[in-house]
Amino acid sequence: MGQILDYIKSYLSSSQTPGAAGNMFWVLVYILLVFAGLSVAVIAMNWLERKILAHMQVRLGPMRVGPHGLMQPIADAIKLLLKEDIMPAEADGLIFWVAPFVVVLAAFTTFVVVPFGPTHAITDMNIGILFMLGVSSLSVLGIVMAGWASNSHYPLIGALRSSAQMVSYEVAMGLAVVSAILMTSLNAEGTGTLSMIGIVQAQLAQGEWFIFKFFPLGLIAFFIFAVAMVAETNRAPFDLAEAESELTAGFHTEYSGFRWSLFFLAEYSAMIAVSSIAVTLWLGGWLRPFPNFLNNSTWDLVFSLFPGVTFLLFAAMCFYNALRMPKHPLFRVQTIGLAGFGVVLGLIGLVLFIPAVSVRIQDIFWFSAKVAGFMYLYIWYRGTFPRYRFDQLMRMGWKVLLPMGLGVLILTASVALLQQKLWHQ
Amino acid sequence: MVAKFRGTYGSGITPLTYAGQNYMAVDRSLIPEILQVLRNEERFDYCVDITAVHYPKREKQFDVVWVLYSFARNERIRVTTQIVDGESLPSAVPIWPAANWLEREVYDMFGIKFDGHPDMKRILLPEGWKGHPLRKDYGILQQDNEWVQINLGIESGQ
Amino acid sequence: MAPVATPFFFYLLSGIMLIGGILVITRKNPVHSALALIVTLLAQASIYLMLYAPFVAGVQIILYAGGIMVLFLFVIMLVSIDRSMRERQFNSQWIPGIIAATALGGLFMAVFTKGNDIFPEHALPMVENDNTQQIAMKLYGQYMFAFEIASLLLLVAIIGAVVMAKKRI
Amino acid sequence: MTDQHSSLSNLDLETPEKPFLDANELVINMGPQHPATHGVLRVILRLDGEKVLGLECVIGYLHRGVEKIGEHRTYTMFNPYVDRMDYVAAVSNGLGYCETVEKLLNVEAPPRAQHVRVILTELNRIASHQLWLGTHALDIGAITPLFYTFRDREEILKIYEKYCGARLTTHAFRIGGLQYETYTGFEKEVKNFLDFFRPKIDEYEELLTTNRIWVERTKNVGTISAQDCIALGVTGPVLRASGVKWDLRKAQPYANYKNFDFEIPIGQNGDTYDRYLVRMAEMRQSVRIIEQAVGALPEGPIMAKVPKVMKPAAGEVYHSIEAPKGELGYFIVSDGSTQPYRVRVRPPSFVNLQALDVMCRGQLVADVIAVIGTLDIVLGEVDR
Repeated sequence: MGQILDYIKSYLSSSQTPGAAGNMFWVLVYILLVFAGLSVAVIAMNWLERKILAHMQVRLGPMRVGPHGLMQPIADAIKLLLKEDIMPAEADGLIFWVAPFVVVLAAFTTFVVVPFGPTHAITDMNIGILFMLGVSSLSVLGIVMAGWASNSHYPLIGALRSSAQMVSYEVAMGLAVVSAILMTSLNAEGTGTLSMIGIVQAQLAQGEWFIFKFFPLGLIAFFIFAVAMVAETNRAPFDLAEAESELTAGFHTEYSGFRWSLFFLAEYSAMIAVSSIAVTLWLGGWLRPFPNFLNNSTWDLVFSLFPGVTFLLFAAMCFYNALRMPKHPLFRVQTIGLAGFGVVLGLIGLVLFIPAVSVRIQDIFWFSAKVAGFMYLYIWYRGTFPRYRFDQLMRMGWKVLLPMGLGVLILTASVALLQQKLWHQ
Repeated sequence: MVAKFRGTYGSGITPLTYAGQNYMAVDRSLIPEILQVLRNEERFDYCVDITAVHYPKREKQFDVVWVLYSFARNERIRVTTQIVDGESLPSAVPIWPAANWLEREVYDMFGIKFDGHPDMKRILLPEGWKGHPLRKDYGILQQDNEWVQINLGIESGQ
Repeated sequence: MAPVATPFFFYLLSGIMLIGGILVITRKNPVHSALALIVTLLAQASIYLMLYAPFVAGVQIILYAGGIMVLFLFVIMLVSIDRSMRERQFNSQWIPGIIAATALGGLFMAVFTKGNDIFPEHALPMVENDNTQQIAMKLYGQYMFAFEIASLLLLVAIIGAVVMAKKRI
Repeated sequence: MTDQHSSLSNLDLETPEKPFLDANELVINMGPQHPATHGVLRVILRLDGEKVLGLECVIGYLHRGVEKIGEHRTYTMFNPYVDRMDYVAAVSNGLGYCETVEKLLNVEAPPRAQHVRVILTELNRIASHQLWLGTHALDIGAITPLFYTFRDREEILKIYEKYCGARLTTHAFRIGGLQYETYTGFEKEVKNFLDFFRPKIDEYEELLTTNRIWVERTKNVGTISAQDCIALGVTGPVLRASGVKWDLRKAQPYANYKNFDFEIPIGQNGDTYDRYLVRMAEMRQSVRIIEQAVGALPEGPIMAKVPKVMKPAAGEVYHSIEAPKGELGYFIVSDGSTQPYRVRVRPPSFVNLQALDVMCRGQLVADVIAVIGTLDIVLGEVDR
């Protein structure tokens, strides 16, 4: 028992990620944690997207399963698991079977290097950002496989569209990423880094999020990435690959049940993954707001209260809505359920106030909060924008974003060079 | 206008009026020319409708009706002609492209053929259907049972 | 850090590569071949990782497995699969095949036996942590000219492709 | 009406452009079960890559033989059937039919009935345009307008429900006038609706009119010239968006539209964006008409003297009205009996759909969906 405690303690005091420290046990724990957290996040996103979109569209969204439809994603998951798994007779069996797993694997593997905190990552790779871009681009393969193996027109067109789209936008995305990486080399040694943790630490060292660096260059690069990442994940207004009015559902038209849910899972994890890249590169990753200006102990305390307060606010919302529930015997279970959920959230909030916990949880909280902001943007886009046409999408990628990315890259390099010159004088 | 036509074409044209609406009955032989003249000289540039009426008791069984409108004159005119069963009419598609589907529908519903139509086939009913439903001798409950049995695999559509 | 069961992973990945390579040439369906090639390329990327060359591995994944293979698949999907399925797989050119195989085998044997003279005794002292920086220094310092020449060549290829594909610009 | 519209259009429907690189033509089938064809329309597309070389519509999946039914029902009994053709603008259909039979009987509905008819028909025009806007935007990928328009359309349907008990296929009018007197508070509710609805049009426009993607998706898409429109018999907002200021409510006023002051909105380019603007402007004009009609609702009888058993004298009548989708005409032949000898409906959707081929030539597949949406067809009316 004491040994285990020591073991945990040794981990908690470690200044390295478990992967970098070569600690296989903690790597395993982290993989499980990330996997579970991601699944919960996808489930939560499912509910939130429906709810937020519904409220944007003057309707209520799911209301029946559980209070305010809170159990809806679970009901959906059960439905999908129990559904008949249909494979078209003319489909290419093996590829049809493998495709969703490829997509999910690609989407999940990227999280190996996502830094939720200075030590809260499965591992820290020397080529972190390259790894993320590379592996996430592998999901195209799964999509192409799915579209082709279905042996049907609409999935094939959807797959072709989505792969053409991903390949095109990857170029602009890469240029934007490179211009952010260039900024990491603005230190005394003049060497940058591709490591995800190193990038955030560079931002901490330079005392500035890269989005504000060389204003407006950082902002433009961020904008390019923000557009390209929506296109990369095939979401509105770039959701041509699954445009339901044109191609019914695109590459996953022929999928059903469990395998369809894998595509769903992969889509949302990919969204979270690219948002994590954006947060890491431009928005300071796990850093809390103003780590350099408001850095005395009072401010540390104030910011360490944020996670707990957020959860308490959620809890308060639950209680408020439980009070507003119809006072009817049929609603008693739901009201109690909602209040119970509020109690759980409140307890979590209280636990987060314990200093030892709050210090460790802070990084993860800020990172998740920033990613959540991106998730909200995704939903907002979907509620607002019509869909681009394919040629317009390509024109945008090649004729607008690519030259813009090149320009920003060259300008960033020049400005960085100038600064370095001044530095050495 | 009709008076002018009468002067040119003689007794082939009968002007008629009902409920304040003018229309003219035209002899079958004059139809191609009259339609052309109406379009080009009298500026009836909009072909509103083409349809037919079946009178099984008459010798000339069908009335074919063209409803025309002129944007320039803000005026409507109807041209009708009588034809016997099996006789065909010249297509109005070269004059008004709008006649395309309208003539196909007349063919579909009455079995009147239009010569020179680019694509004379059924429009609302499926290809291969027997009978023309808007003829008076086609019962309201009647259908092509054979077609239904072959193509839908059911005994009857009713 | 200590390498984990290096021989085991080396043989595993090599095995995957070999099986993938054989599948590439034996599958009748070109899409299956392409997918087998991707498996081979990914296994190769993993071997690069084992050699402490993460940058090369990353580039391998992005460029070969990601970009090029997707474009490749594109072309294949638009080719009539049915026809290629019916075509004969091998052209019965046994004699040239055997000659080529023997020559290649001989080459491998020669390298394997005399390799110690050709290659340096031990691996170059490359540290994983600044692998990327080292590549960058070499590429943009020592071999700058060659790098620029190569990029010019690619530019020519791109322009050529555009000219060929588009009749009027 | 200027002369330029009357010149012969030079439509060339037979020679498609030569495919680029001599690539094989791709023939794909869209529908009849396709989410963007607004029902059971089947379109066979000939494509070069994603470019449309030509297309053919296959219709008739919803054919119910309305014209045949008409020959076997009395004039009164046939009235509800016409609602089932253009089911999103059932009131307009009813108005056209009732007015045609009234012409045949030589009666005229009393002024109060005429006023109520105008109010309900214009409300119906708004409802029809709302449904068009929602589904059209949905096809182009904007999902939110659909819910906005359905929320507001609900208010119109509530008025219908209160007036005649039905929401969609209302059967609101009778030959010779109206069956029901307006309910208490009718005028107030209509006025309330107008006050409620006016800002809502701005809300729709806010979402779409200046939306960059919306403009890019609709500008210069499915363009059709005024000459082509006339040659193909296309009417309604599509014709007006091509720049022809023609509306049957003004050109040949029926009901009592000549008593009301309104404008005919027109476009210039005849593209999808102009058609969108024209329909938005038409909703505003409808609001204007309703406002005037509700303000001056006369007292009096609501039913003209019509015999219980209608036996119009033998003869034939063609009468048409401006339905939300274009010219809706009825051609009724009477042989002096209680049943019409022949009922012919001139459906605007059917004739407008003919223009799909012309409008889609040279566009991309995604535009076909936008064009089907902008034509605003209802398959119930196309197939009858």
